[in-house]
Amino acid sequence: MTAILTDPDEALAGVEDGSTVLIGGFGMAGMPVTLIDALIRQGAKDLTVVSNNAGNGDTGLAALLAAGRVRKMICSFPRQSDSWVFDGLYRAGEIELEVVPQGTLAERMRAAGAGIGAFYCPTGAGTPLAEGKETRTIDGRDHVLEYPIKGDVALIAAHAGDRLGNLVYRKTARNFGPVMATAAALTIAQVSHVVEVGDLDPETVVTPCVYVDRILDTKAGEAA
Amino acid sequence: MTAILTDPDEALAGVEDGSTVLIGGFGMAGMPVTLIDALIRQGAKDLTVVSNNAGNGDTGLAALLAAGRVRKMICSFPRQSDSWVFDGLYRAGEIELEVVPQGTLAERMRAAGAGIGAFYCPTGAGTPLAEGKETRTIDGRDHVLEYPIKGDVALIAAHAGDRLGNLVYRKTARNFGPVMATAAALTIAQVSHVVEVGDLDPETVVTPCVYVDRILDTKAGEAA
Amino acid sequence: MSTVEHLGRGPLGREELAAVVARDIPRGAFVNLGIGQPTTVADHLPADSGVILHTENGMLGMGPAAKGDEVDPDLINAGKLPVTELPGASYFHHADSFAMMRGGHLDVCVLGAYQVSRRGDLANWHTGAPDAIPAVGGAMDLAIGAKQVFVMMTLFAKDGTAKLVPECTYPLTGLACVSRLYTDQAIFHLGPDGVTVAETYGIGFDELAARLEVPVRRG
Amino acid sequence: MSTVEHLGRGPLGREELAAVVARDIPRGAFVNLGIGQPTTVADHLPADSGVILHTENGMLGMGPAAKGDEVDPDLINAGKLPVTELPGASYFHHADSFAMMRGGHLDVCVLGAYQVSRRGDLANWHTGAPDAIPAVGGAMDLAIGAKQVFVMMTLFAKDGTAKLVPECTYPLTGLACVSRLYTDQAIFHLGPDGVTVAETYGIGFDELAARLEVPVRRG
Repeated sequence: MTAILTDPDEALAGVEDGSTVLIGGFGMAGMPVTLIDALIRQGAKDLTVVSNNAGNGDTGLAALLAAGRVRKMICSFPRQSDSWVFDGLYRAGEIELEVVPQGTLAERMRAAGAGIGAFYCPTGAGTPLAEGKETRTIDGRDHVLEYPIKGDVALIAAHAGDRLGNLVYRKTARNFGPVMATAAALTIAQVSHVVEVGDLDPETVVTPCVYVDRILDTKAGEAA
Repeated sequence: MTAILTDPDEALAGVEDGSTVLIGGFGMAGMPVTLIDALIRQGAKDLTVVSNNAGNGDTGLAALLAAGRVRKMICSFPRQSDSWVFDGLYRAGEIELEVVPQGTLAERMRAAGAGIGAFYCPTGAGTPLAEGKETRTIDGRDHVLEYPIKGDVALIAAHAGDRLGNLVYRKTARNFGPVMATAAALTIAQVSHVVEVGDLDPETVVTPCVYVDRILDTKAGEAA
Repeated sequence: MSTVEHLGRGPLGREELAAVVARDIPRGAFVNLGIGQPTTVADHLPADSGVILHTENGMLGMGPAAKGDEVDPDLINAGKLPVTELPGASYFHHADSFAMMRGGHLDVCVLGAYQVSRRGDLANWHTGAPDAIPAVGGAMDLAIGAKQVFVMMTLFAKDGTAKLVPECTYPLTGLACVSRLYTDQAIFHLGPDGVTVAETYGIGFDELAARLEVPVRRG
Repeated sequence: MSTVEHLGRGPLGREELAAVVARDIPRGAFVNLGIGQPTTVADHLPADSGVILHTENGMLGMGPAAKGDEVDPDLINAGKLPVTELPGASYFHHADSFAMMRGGHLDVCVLGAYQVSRRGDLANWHTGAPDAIPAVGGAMDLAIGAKQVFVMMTLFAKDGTAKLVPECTYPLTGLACVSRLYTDQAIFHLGPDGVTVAETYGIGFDELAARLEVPVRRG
């Protein structure tokens, strides 16, 4: 059953050192900023973070990195104009990096959520990112064997959620959230609009409530 | 670009002998009955049909089978109380049968649509349905290697569609339609409510228009 | 813990068995009820159980069977019978629905069976009869998907042989997948340590153990 | 068919190049425009082209860049710039979005490049510099996904060396994936039979061929 919380710190309770944390968002769209800030306060360390990018500027994921809490980043695009925190750690040899093509990153998390043991993917075949990976030619095309990425925790942002935990997103802020929600043992969603059960049209629910363990009601937090 | 048609026979034009035809529906929900009837008239033979069941009573898919046009059925559950047409053909050795677990059937079509070359699936490992298939133990669990099922044609039914080809479904009639639409070279959807572009909420589209080649407007057919 | 022996009564009737299964489903669990007898478990869940039902043809939040005007041909369960929708329901396509099952997101799945082996192997899809047309449906997906698989069946076949067996002789549905076995005469917990008897109905532990080929322990 | 030589003019400017790529996109095509210069192709599509744009961060039916009040932080393109939504648009999550790409459902993808090889290998994600931080984004998915991959780039690097090369020396993005190469000086069609020159701009075929290490044929 999904817990509806208003305290970000309570939402992050129990995240353990050494966890793999999936963090949603593409650019700032769908970025669970309140949950990331709470994760920084929460203090878990030695984390593996899976996210499309590796932080921007000095806030959010970049602040988590700057606090020295991330052992390894798994992402598709760490290098950006304002990714100086990650860049510095990487060049100093203080953080591991696994670069994964963006679609393969999504598909590996989808596989984790869908109980698929591994899959043969044409993306990246013959490139440096396939080095050391098992490959197989299927129907004349080279494929790389890719394994699931399973999270201990997923931190995502959604537009609206009901008290059972059903979620809908808004425009391209949907991005990684629905996939990450399926791929983690503990999924925590920050939600702008918490609504009553029955307020969401069952045809339009994107993330069914079974995937959501905790909802942080960010509006309630503002009002307090 | 999606063609909007009102004539079922025109909707089925060009289906070739020997095609693999994906047919949506689970029970009667989502069953594209008008398109199946048109396929019978169209006359293509030596077909491989992929559908959850193998026909009921004497109409629809059962009538296609009775007409001797199907060489092979790929389905999860051919045997039903009223599947006498299939049963007779099967016992007479006049049709091939490949039984696939229902979720694996869906996932194999999803793989075809998603460009996945093959995947390791725990379903069916150690059972007669895994015989002759490559297996691998991943994380201590046995998996079966499953290959995509790609259709030459998909026949599906949807609730509403716009003139670009975007589709929405209704309740459990959604079932196999969205997956089959991605898995076939030619996707033909019979639609009860054809609406103007912009009438469907972009957040609620289930099958984006890129997957739909032809829409049969069944309401227009009734009015004519 | 020891086996609870319900004596001075007969074996569980079908509805009683469904009620016992319902009793053991945790509050708020996400549950898939298989076709046939397992479907009747829903009728015995308390109104405030918070249990959310999944049907593998693409719905979470399934309500009771539809009656009269409620019947909607687009809203059916895995047994193809008309059902209803509860507030908070959601619909999804077959690949997403079985991803939910295969990915281990459902807490309990309740299935019928021809045979269950001592190590939890399940046979429920095929009698193995040479002229039978094989048909599996979602049985194999359900067998390996949920966090816990409960099986409900009569303990003895009509010929008196136990359906809890050392090794399944019918074609398998899944290996080592059954965690609990609910029968008219006893409830068994299955695990790596073997089979324990949690409860008996109308039969004592010793008599039950004597009638089984599978070694069982007191619960 | 023969090579069309546009002489008496200079090479194509950036906007002109984008216009030429736009000209070659079929009516009604589903198209993904990569980050950077490829994005500008959208500005040159005729209003009635029927072309539908995909952005891999989860949208089909993307409209032009958002201005002023149109800017919505939840509606961005793959370059993370605010865009608009056209009627008939749809949204989907990343796994579905890349399934659409990887599954070969998009007609054309337009990408930039560091190098393209004679057999259509693409290098566009990494300079290979030892201190560069690798970052691939969706480049590899796009390179192998669309039915046709168009590349647009300048034909010659600042040091005068051609970026159409016998073999890529930069790390590869995808093998044998580029079907057409649009450059300021010439448009090339790549295929199993080698490289043909469809058009030249401000240079004749013979002079062009002489400046390339890759053997090219008249179109």
